[in-house]
This record gives sequence, C-alpha cells and structure tokens, in this order.
Amino acid sequence: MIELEDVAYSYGGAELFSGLSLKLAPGSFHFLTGPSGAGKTTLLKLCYGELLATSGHVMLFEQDAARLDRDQVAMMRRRIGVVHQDCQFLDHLTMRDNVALPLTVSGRSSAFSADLDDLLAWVGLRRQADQLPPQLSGGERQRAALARAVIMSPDVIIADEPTGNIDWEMSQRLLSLLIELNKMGKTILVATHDLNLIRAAKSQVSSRVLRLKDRQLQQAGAEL
Amino acid sequence: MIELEDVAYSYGGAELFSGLSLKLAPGSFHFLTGPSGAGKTTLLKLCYGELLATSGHVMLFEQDAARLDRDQVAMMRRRIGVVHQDCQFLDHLTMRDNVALPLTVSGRSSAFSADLDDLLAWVGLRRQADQLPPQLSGGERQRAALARAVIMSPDVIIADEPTGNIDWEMSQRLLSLLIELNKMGKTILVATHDLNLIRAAKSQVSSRVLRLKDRQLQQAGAEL
Amino acid sequence: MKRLISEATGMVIGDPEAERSVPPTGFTARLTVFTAAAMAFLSVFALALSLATDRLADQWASELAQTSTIRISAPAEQAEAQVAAALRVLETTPGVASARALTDAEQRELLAPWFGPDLPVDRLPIPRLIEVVETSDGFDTTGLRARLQAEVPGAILDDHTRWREPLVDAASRLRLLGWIAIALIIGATGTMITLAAQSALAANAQVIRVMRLVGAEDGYIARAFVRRFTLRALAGALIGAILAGVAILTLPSADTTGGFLTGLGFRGIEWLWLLAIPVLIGVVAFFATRAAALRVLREQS
Amino acid sequence: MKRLISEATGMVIGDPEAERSVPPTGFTARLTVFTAAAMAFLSVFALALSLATDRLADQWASELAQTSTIRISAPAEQAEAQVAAALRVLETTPGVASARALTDAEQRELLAPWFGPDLPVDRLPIPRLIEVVETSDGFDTTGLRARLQAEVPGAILDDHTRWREPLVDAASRLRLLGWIAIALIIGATGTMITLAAQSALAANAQVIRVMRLVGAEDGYIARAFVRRFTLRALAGALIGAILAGVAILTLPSADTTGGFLTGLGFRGIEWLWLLAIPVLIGVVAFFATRAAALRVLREQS
Ligand SMILES: Nc1ncnc2c1ncn2[C@@H]1O[C@H](COP(=O)(O)OP(=O)(O)OP(=O)(O)O)[C@@H](O)[C@H]1O
Ligand SMILES: Nc1ncnc2c1ncn2[C@@H]1O[C@H](COP(=O)(O)OP(=O)(O)OP(=O)(O)O)[C@@H](O)[C@H]1O
Ligand SMILES: [Mg+2]
Ligand SMILES: [Mg+2]
Repeated sequence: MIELEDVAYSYGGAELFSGLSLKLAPGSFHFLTGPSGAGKTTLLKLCYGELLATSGHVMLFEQDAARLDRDQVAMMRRRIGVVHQDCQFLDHLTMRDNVALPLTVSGRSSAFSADLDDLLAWVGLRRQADQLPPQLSGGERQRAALARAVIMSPDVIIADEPTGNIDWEMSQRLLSLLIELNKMGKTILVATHDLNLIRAAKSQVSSRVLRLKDRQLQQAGAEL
Repeated sequence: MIELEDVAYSYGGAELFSGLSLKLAPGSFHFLTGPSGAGKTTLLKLCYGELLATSGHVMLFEQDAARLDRDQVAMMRRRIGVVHQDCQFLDHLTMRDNVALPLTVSGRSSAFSADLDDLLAWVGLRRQADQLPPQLSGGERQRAALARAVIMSPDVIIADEPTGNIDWEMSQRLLSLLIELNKMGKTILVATHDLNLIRAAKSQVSSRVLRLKDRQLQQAGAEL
Repeated sequence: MKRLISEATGMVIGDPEAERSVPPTGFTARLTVFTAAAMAFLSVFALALSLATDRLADQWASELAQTSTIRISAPAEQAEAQVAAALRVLETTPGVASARALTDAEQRELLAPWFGPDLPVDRLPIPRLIEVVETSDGFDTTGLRARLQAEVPGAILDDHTRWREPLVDAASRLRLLGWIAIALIIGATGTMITLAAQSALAANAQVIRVMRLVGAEDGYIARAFVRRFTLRALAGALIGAILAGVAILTLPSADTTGGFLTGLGFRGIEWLWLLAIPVLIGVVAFFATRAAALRVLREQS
Repeated sequence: MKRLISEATGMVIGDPEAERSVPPTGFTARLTVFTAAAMAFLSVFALALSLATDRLADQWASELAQTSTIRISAPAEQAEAQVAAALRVLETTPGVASARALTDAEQRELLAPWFGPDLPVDRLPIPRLIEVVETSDGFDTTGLRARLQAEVPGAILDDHTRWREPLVDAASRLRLLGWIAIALIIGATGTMITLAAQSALAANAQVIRVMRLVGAEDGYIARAFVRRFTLRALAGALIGAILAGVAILTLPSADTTGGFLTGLGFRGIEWLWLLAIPVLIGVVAFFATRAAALRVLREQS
C-alpha cells in the first residue's frame, strides 16, 4: 500500500533521516518508536502525502507521491485515516460533526449515521457528542481523533501518539479497536513512545516494531 | 500555598466533582491521576485561578481566588508556573522568546538570559531555540512548556501531562528536573496517567499520589 | 469562462454543507457587511451627484448652449427691415432650429432689473433682439457672423459662449469627480473585501489544515469562503444602497427654487442604479475572494 | 481622562516589548492601513468639496448678498437731486457700509450685453443706479424701502434676493452634503477599524490565552493591540491624506474661467486640514481599538 524507497528528508537544515526504506504491506500492523525529535511525525507525514521526500521515492497506492496534484492528494487522503499528534478539529462544530467530517467532505453525510453513534460510544464519547472540541479533555480529543480517522473505513490508518494523553485502560480499548480493524484487513501504522502499549499489542496481533534513531530506521525486537 | 476546601465544579451540566478538599503545603510534591475525562485538568485550572469553583473555597497564597480581580490573578500567575496540557505558545516568536515570555511580561527580560540557555540545554532544546513553535515536534513542545513554567523560578509548579508525548528517557530527565526544583523548596503538582513515571518518582522523592475518580479525590497508594 | 459562470451559479445556489466547515467569524462577517454597506452608500451618493451634474449640464446645454441672441442696433426706421433681413439669413442657415424677434413686452421684461418695469421700449433707441434656437448640432458661428455682417450691418451675434463655458466646464468637472469617486470607492471596496477575506483565511489556517487532513479538495474549501464573503458583500451592499436611496428620497427636494443642486436624486430608470451598485460590488467581491482563497490555499499547501 | 492621556502618550512612545507579543497579522494590518488610507483620501476630497462650497458661498455672499442696487427713475433734471437724496438716506442707514452712484461708463458696461457698447447713456431716460454695499450684519430692507419711498419717490431698492437665494441655497446644500459625507466617512472608518481590531483580537484568542497564562495583565495585552492598530490607522490615514493632497494639487485648476468648481483645493491655512484628518482618524482608531480590546479581553476571561 505504502512504500518508501531510499527516502531522505530535511526541513532545510541537516537531514532528519536518509536512505530510509519501508514497505507497509496490505493488512500489516507496524509500530514506530524512537526518541522525541527523531522524526517519527515527519516520517508519518511522508506516508500520507503532507510532506514530500527531499530525495528517494514514496509510493502511495502504487502512485508516486511526488507526481500527485493537489486534488489527487485530497482523494488519496480519503483512503488514509490519520490521527494527528496535536489533534486538530473545527472548533465551531460539535464533536459529532467533527468526527463525521470526512463523510461530509466526500459527500456521504447521511449514510453512516448509525455507525457514527456506535463509534462514538466505542471511544467513550457518547456523552460528549454535542460538545465543541475546546470543551473536551485532552484524552477525549485524542479518542475523537481516532474515531475520525476510522469513520471512512479507510484502507490505511496512521496514528501519531494516539494514546499520549489517555489512561491505560482506555489505551487498551483503543488498541483493541485498531487490532480489530487490522483483522478486517486494514493496514495500520502507529507511532508511539508507550512501550507498554507495544508489549500489549504484541501479545494479541502479529506486528512489527520499527525504531527511528540516529537517522536510521531499524527493526526493534529484543528489548521489548 | 494552595488550598481547596469542599470544592465542587461543573461546566454547566452535572458536577464533575464535589466536596473536594486538597492542601498543597509549601515544598510538597503531588501527583494527580485518574481516568481520562475525570476532571484532572479542571482541578488544576482551579489551582491556578483559570476557573473559579462553583462552590467551596479556593485559597491561593492565602487569598480567596474568588475575590481576586483580573490584575491580581495576573500577578498571582507569575508565582505559579503552569504546563498546559495542550502546550500553548505564540507561534510568531522563537522558542527562546516563548520560553522567556514570563520574564518579558514581568519586565525582567535581560536578567536571566544565561539561565535561559542553560534551561533550554537541560530540556534538550538548545538546537531548536531559534525555531518557531510549529516547527517543533510534539515532545519538544512539551519540554519547552516545562522550561517556560520554571523560568521565573515560581513558588508553585503545576504540570498537566508533561510527558504525554515524550519518550521514557526524556521523561526521566524532566522528572529529575522537577525533583530538583522540589528539593529547592518549590511546591509541585503533576497530573499524569503515566504510572511508570509515578513509580520512578516515588523512589527518589517523598510524594503523594492523588486519584480523581467517580467525582472523588482519593489517596492512591497500594496499587503503585 | 464557462467554468467561472458555473462556479458562480453553484455558489449562489449554494453548498451549505461546505459552508458549514467555515466558522462564522462574527467580527469579520460584520466588517465585510458593514464595509460593503458603507461603500455602497457612498457610491450611490457619488452616483447621484454625477447624475445630477449630468442633468445640470444637459439643462445648461439646452438653455444656454442652444440659444443665441442677435442684437440689431439700427436707427428706428431701419430696425424692422434689418430684423426681417436677419431672420431671412437665419432661415437659410443650417443648424438653426428656429429664430424669432423678441416682442416689446419680452424685451421690457428682460430689461426690468435695470430700468424698472416702465421702460418706454418703443420710444428708445434700444437694439432689437432675436432669439436663435440651435439644433443639437449647432451652427457654424463664424460663418453666420460673416453672412450677417454682409447682409445686416447692425447685427451682432452673441452665442453666450462667454456665459456657457465656465458652467459647462464646472459641470463636467463635477461629473468627472463623481465618477472618479465611484471608481475609487468600488476599487477600495474590492480591496477591503479581499483583505478581509484574506485575513479570515489566514485566521482560519487551522480550518484549512483540518479540511485538508480529511481529504477536502481546494475547490471545496475555497467555495465555502467565497460563497460566504460574496453573499455578505452583496447583502451589505444592498443594505447600503437601500439606505442611500431612502436618504436621497428624504433629502428636501428644492425643485421650485431652481437652484443648482435641486436635482440630487434619481429619476425613472435611474433608480435601477440602486440595484446595479450592489450587483457590481457582489461581482467584485466574488472575484476578489476567489482569487484570495485560491492564493492562500496554494501558499498554505 | 488623565489616565487616558497618559495611556495615549505611553502608547505613542511605545512599549515595543509588549507589541512583539501580538503577531504581525499581515492581512489585517494591510486591511487597516488600506482602509484608513482610502477613507482619509475620500475625507479629504469631501472636505475639499465642502471648503470650495464655503468659498463659493462666501463669494456669492460678498458679490450678491452684500451688494444691493437702488434704481432711480426720474426725469433727467431731477435725477441728480434724487441720487443725492438717496445717498444721504443711505449714509444714515445702519448696516450700509458704503454707497455710491455708478458712473456713466460703468452703467454703459453693465448694459453692453443688451444694447451694444455704443449706448448714449447720457441722452437716454435710463434710470441711475446706486450700488450699496452692506456690512456683514446687513441692513433692514423693509425699513430702508419705507424711508426711500418717503424721501426719494423714484427710487426702487433691489436687494438681489431673487438671484441670491437659489444660489446660496445650493451652496449650503452642497456644503451640508460635504460635511455629511465626512461624518459618514469618519464614522465608517471608526467602525471598520473597530471591526478589524475585533476580528484580529478574536483571531488571536490563542495569543491572549498564552499571555494570560504567563501572567500578563489585561492592560499589557490591550496596549499591544491598541498601539498597533492606532499606529497603522494613523500611518494609513497619513498616506491617504497625502495622496489626496497630491491629487488635488494636480487637478487642473481652472481659476481663470471663473466657473463653479474652480476652487476645489486648499488655500493657505486650509492645508492644515490634511494633517487634521489623519489625526482625527488616529484618535478615532485609538478609542475604537481600546474599547474593542477591553471588551474582548473581558469576554474571553
Ligand atoms: N516545520 C519544521 N521546520 C523545521 N524543523 C522542523 C519542522 N518540523 C519538525 N522539525 C524538526 O524536526 C525534528 C523531527 O520532528 P518530528 O516532529 O518528526 O519528531 P518526532 O519524532 O515526531 O518527535 P516527538 O516524539 O517529540 O513527537 C525535530 O527536531 C523538529 O525540531
Ligand atoms: N469548557 C467545557 N465545557 C463543558 N465541558 C467541559 C469543558 N471542559 C471540559 N469539559 C468536560 O469535563 C470533563 C473533565 O475534563 P478534564 O479536561 O478536566 O479531564 P481530564 O481529567 O483532564 O482528562 P484527560 O486525562 O483526558 O486530560 C470532560 O468530560 C470534558 O468533556
Ligand atoms: Mg511527533
Ligand atoms: Mg486533562
């Protein structure tokens, strides 16, 4: 689904990483860890086309990301559910509308409304459905962001620190949602620094853990 | 320093908590945990005067928070360093200026510039000092927020999930900064859902762990 | 072009779903509506001034420019003959619509301010006056002068140029001022709405980011902003134009005194301008916001 | 009041540290500067129009309103005596600045348009004319008429009311229009700047939140915004006023033709208005932004 080949990226200064290759096969489950500032978020942004690699090739659904025009990028985004690290919402819409936004934008508002309520209940936001984003707690917003990422039932789900502000119990619950989606064939990529979460996942699903450190992407394993 | 007596709070609907009492003695170190949405952030906001209790009394530095006028609240804030859950910065100023903002506002710009660089180095942001906030990684922003909270050497430091986006190693380092400050006599209150962090702290400093759950504030202990 | 029109139509018919994604932004909204209203108000006044001046110029043109006077000074016994000769000349002059000698009563009235009403016109060696009305093309002044000199020695042609010129000049300058003011006002309105839209877009960087994140196309985002701003500008301009219309209607119309500014108002079909100005401002707003939105979206990619 | 003044002074001298906390907000800045400039430009033009009308009215007042004519129709032998009698009456009339009989040459000139230049004034039973110049207070027309009727039977007072009124009326209406336009423009400018400031403040809710978090007082935050907007409005208005001044200077000044609009411009001390308008707009901006800032800060607490 998503393939990075010999990719390098820099924000103008030194390269954050280089010669990086990664292949997310359909139905695979990847974790991405690494110290703060290593470039995890940057790597994820390459994977959903928000950034373009400074060198190397990024293939999204068999298409070269560098060759997509702006509308094609928009179309492609509908096939990728993204949980941004600082969850971003439209502050003037209720959480329900915010979570349903991908449906609205793609013109399928009404079709999924029953699913919408189920989903909100699943992430524990049924009560908060009619509140505005600033009226939610940090953890609630993160859960809403995950709900928004999965509502379109996209082929790929990319989540950046989805459990940073969430207690252990709820993290487990979100993890099991992701695992369930993975079992339905979705490709999952999660950046996290929560090693406990990774450990918990390992026992439930076959996943690979990647570690971004010192400009390199390595396979992690032993230490977990 | 900060005392809550029989305090209740509601955002208009049902009460988040009630009959809550809490006393932060000078030089004490408290952790606050609890499930997402329990009201931790709300409780902290009461402690630094951003919200006013719906009932009960909140005493900040021996003054009734409800009776402070807006300028007095501003003055009081200078004695309390706050790390907000979604770290907020001025996007048009460099991180250095952002971290120094409390000094600027209180009219002491130049006095602390050497300390400023030391502090940035300590939280690992020396390289990022001249970047703008949107150009920082999530973890870097959280560390900057902590640096800003301590730069005025305030009497009380209140931190809301200061390690939500930070890897374990860096979390340890921030923790040791807080412990050091506590040993200098500062009063510390940290809301976190990271039980590992609390466990690590317990072995280094005498701290109390409070748990906000089901509208009550309890002393936690056994399970850690 | 076709795309633009379909876009404009689509915009007016609307895509309320898309529009909802843009926050209401209370103050920017009020700013846009108010600006459009104030500018429309000023435009209508400038326009009314221009139209009034147009009418004034027309009036002067017909009252002064198209009439000339021929003065015939001659001994009493020759006067009648010379008048007749002059009239004959005039009959064959192209560009003269009509010509007639003033009666004694008319001449007396004309001279009353100077001599009082009891002037014995018939007993005085007062020149006889002939009023000449030109066609819209006018006649050849120099040619006529030459012919008159040859055939009617005592005739002097006064085509009122001396009186007319400064007035016509003033009218055309005032009219020019009015049109310059309108152009300035419409231009300023366009710029203000563009800037308001741009600052709204810049303030809504977060909205754009979120919309992008969930896969909205540029067109979708732009439409929401453009629709809003165009409709606001249109509404504001309508309000302003209507207020201005009411204000002009309630201006004391001093038509009776015959003074200079009596005609500050619209007549008949001219009232349609009240509609034209809001439409013009709406069109300006549409293009201005559209360009602004597409530019900001390109920059923020 | 004292606080306001010290605040205004402090603002102009400045607190650049505080100002840095407010982001530059490119488009809002341009919007404010442009609005102020456009409005100052329009104000200056409206003002120039008003001043020109003032001058026009003054001119008419001095040329028409303050001169009257007394026409004395009498048999040739009595004429001189009656003129002398009338002059004597006028000498003792309060409100008459001066009075003199027109010479034959003057009367001939006056009548030239009607009779040609060769009129034998002395041989004709033409009335004698006395030009009366009023003081600024004017005289009592009815009283003077009565006295003249008693002492100089052949005298008729013509105070030109008939000519003057529509012109003075037109001038005063045009002037009124000018002042209304200026009031409208300044009011609109104030509103626009307020709204721009408010939308900037609303867009900067995050800035306000951060400043509060680090212990900034309301005054500190407000000052930063107020200073910025006032200075921008002032700068914009200055630019607009200067441009308008240049435009007015380059307008073809047709003083020679003596027409109506010849005087559209400033004379001598009137140029100071070019400074007064920006200052006025600056003051309006200061109060408008200050009120807006304090309101938004109160609401967002
Ligand atoms: N827009 C930008 N311009 C310049 N530098 C940037 C920009 N965005 C990120 N960086 C820098 O790139 C580095 C990697 O950032 P990134 O957000 O990818 O880190 P991360 O691995 O996600 O960290 P964290 O775990 O803290 O979220 C950081 O040091 C950051 O300062
Ligand atoms: N402004 C608001 N208006 C209405 N409800 C609010 C508002 N702010 C917070 N809440 C609600 O109050 C509850 C407590 O919020 P709070 O932010 O204090 O939780 P928290 O304990 O900090 O959670 P987390 O661990 O997720 O940060 C949440 O359910 C939230 O929806
Ligand atoms: Mg990151
Ligand atoms: Mg919280």
